Amino acid sequence: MTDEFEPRIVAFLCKWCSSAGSDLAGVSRMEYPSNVLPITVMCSGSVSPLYIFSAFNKGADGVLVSGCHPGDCHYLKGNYYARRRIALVKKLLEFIGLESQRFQMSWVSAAEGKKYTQVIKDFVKEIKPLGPQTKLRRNQ
Amino acid sequence: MEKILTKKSFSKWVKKLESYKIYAPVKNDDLWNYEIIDIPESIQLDYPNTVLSPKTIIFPQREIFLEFKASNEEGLEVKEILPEEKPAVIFGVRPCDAIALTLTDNVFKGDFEDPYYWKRRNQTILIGLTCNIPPSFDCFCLSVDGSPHSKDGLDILMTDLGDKYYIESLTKKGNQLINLAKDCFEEPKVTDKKDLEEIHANSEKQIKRQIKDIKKIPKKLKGMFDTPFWDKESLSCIQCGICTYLCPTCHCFDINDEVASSAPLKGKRVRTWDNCQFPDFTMHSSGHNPRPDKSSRLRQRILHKFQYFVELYENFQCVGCGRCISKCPVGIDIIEVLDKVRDYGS
Amino acid sequence: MDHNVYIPKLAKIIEIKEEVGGSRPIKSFRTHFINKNDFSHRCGQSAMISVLGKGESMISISSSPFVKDYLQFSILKMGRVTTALHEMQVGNVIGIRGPYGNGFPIEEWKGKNLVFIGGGIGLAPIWSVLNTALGKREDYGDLMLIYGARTSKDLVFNDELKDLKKKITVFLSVDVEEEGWKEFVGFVPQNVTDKKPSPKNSITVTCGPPIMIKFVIKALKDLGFEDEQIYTTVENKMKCGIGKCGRCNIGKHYVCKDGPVYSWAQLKNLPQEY
Amino acid sequence: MVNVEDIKKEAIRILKEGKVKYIIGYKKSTNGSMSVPAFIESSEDVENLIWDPTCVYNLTRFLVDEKRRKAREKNPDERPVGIIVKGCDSRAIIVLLQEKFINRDDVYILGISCETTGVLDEKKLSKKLNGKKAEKVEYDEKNNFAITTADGKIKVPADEILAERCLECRANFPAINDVLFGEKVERKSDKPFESLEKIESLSKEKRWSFWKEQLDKCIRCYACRSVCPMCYCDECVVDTINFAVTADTTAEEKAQRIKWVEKSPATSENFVYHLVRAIHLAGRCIDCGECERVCPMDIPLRFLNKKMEKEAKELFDYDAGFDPDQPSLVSCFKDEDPEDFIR
Repeated sequence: MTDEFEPRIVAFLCKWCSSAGSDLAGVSRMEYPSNVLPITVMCSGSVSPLYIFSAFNKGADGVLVSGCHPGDCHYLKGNYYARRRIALVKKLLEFIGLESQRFQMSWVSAAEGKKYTQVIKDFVKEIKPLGPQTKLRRNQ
Repeated sequence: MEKILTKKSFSKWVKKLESYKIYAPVKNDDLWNYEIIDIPESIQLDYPNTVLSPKTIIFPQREIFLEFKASNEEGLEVKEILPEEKPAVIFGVRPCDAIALTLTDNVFKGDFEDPYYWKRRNQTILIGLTCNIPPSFDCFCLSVDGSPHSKDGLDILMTDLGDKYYIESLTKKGNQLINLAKDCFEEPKVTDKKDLEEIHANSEKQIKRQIKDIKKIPKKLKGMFDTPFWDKESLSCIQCGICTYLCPTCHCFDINDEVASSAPLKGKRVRTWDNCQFPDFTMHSSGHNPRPDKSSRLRQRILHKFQYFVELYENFQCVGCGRCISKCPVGIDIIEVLDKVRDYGS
Repeated sequence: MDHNVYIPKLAKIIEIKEEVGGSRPIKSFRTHFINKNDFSHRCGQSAMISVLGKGESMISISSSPFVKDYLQFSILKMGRVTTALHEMQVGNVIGIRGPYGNGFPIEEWKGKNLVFIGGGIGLAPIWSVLNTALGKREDYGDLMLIYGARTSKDLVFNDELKDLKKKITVFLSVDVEEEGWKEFVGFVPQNVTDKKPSPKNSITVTCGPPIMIKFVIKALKDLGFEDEQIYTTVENKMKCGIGKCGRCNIGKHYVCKDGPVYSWAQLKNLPQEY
Repeated sequence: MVNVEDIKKEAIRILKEGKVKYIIGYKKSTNGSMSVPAFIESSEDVENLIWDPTCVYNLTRFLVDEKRRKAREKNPDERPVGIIVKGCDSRAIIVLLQEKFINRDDVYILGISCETTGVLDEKKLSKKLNGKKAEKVEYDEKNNFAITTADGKIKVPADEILAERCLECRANFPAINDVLFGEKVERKSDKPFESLEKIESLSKEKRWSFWKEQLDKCIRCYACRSVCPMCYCDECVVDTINFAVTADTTAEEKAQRIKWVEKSPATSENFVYHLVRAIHLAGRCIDCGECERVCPMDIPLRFLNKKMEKEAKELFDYDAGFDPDQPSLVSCFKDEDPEDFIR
């Protein structure tokens, strides 16, 4: 048996949509990789860029921010703010040479258990070939 | 011991020192700093001031003190981590930076000897280079008991005589280095000695900046603690750490635990540089801060160097390298500040 | 070099006592070194307590040097390290290095009356010197303790104070009136003025919050105490505890090494940076 | 050309009339040709004021100090502070106004137009002079600088030693001012983000090794943060203890504070620090270039901020420091903001 690299993905999931979506995937017994460390947040708009940098700093191989679809935000506008902020973080991380696949954003509603599993499957598939994320990881 | 080393033989000598870690000033882009040298031929000794002094080798910005981890037996295990045992030679040490180490020695010796500092200090040999011309416009070593050809704290002083170096070995450690490559060296001629003296005398004339009547400063400062002088002088200070981090004599530090895992507990206790210009340096956990503003923090820097240190060790804690002046983002000029101190109230 | 000054010696917590509850809780910890060593302190000295993973904090040793079975620290919950200590249980392991600081010059006080004045957690360093004096009772004259806190619940060593009252004069106070309180109501400096300790052949030792110390000194001066008769302790932020890291200095004095005990005669000539 | 005597005249007037409490301007340093910040309290001191290509500092940073000092004073002098600003610096004032960090009547703005040149880069100057010491640098006719050394005076085309930011200038005179010196001549660069291209065009791995090499040099002196007028947070992610500690702050609050960044100057920690700074300055940085100028380790920090400035412009058509009434970049959005990167 070979030890295949299993990436660790930190997922910031909004409580109202994406987290519920991941729950739905769970209770519906949909199969998806177990690489995700989910962190439920109140809103994708509440994800500070610091959380993202810190996740990479503490060894995440990938970071996902997932929120409600535009127009569906429980707080009306949070996901629009997130969209702007995440776009900037993404550009910045690419600029310093981090693989762009390692940081992603998705819209997943509470009903989209299936989409959630697909997002995770794709994420894992895309970053597996990249190997562990060592660039921003703290050297212990 | 006094010798002559032709510039051609220099790298031959360095090659013989293969059992040592060799440091020398290296240029990256426009920046000179001490780095470990792998290729002896690459050493260049016509450098201006390095940004950081050799302090960074003896007193690195990060030093691991110990490792800790949870253990079954006693609940906790603590392991001392001392610096690696590896003799080192630093080439191209400016005489002022060598004096600086003799000053920090005062702090790290005494009742509580610092094992990390001394481990590095004792296994490092310092080879100085006379500043035939000052490496910076802001040099003022002559004002603070230094000189461009000072031997204090050095094991060997090299002086560039054009196509050769005049080598003055000052300690046993220095002699050993020379004895490792005896055939690289020649005996100095009378003319070499004459050239050396001439260059040394001339090097002093090249130092343009000075602090007049510096001996009066410590006493004067004593009476200035509560004056508004510091408010005015600190107006342009932005509270960064450049002056202290670049200073070859500044040695303040912080100790922190870096936790790799909280359960089971595992981590390191590390020392990092810290400095008196940062607001959180003296802040109590209650929020009270004995040095609450930039005026009191600038005052601490000046008083520490030119009053407290003198009271404790009879030396200024300043070697006149000029780094804090050249690199200050807002042009705070310690020479000017001390000139004003001297003339304050008169 | 026999021992690395920065490496703490491991010690087990053998007893924890809750002295004060509420929002500014104080606990006393008795600790026992895991390995035998030559740690021995003078009264008024402190030690660097490590909670590995959180950091270190300088804490004064409240047990007297005569006690050999354990070291006691009474600790106010204040920041990262002290909060972690408050969460610890008997049997947990901490690190201790030291002892540090000058301690009280109690040898020089032989034959004198000693007046101890404390506020809040300030009783901890006093406790060590007070018990040292009690341990050599015959060496000293009259002993008196004037101690106060915000409320009766904030008084530390409550049980021990009851015993102490049988041996020496103890005056307690609380800042504001409360039901059932029969002793002095008001701030500690006011109690000092009220109880009028005599300056004759006396030494006073004052520990507490800086503002209290300031007014106690004023009260003592009014009662006729000379600067040389007034001793106090100073606190500053510390990291190394051995006069190197550079943050606790008052002028050329490093409080960790040269302090924390100063006579007012010394302290009044130093810059006010504490 | 700007005549420094005009500035002095105005400075004397506003000080004599008591219009301002003091003026933040430039004076000559004691150790060379460069200027240093000057805090002018009386009309006698006005004599020291200078204006030349060495006036590189963005003095608006001192408005942060002024605000803090005022907050500590019991009866603060409510008069405005006079401040000399260039075009770029004036954009900093606009951001500070936009964020309501200062009020318009806190400052009396003495605006200076850089006209067709700008200010110099000290490192370029030193290279140009082969390490020789400049005694004086002045504006000269025809976009030249006149440099005096011990050997005499030489003329150098300004572009050869202009600060990088001036070559990419987007505001060569202060749009906001109470009095303006010099001509409102446009010298806007049509390629304000050109310098970025040399990094953007590198491969991902080359970009990484570039930034790793650069940020590994960082000694965490925080000069970049200290010099920045936008870095006015009371509490910064890299500081070790809570700053907003009051009598009510509980021990738990202090103990539970997350240590996001270790003090050790390791690659990982340096990156978090600089990334946080870059993202926090997105839509706020006005490219005064001070962070890069002051860095003792020559880290090209300006590129990080410049990249964010460029993305704000290209993705959201957002420009910092031109309109005090616009919302900040990350507290607003448009329905049509790009989302092609979202799954």
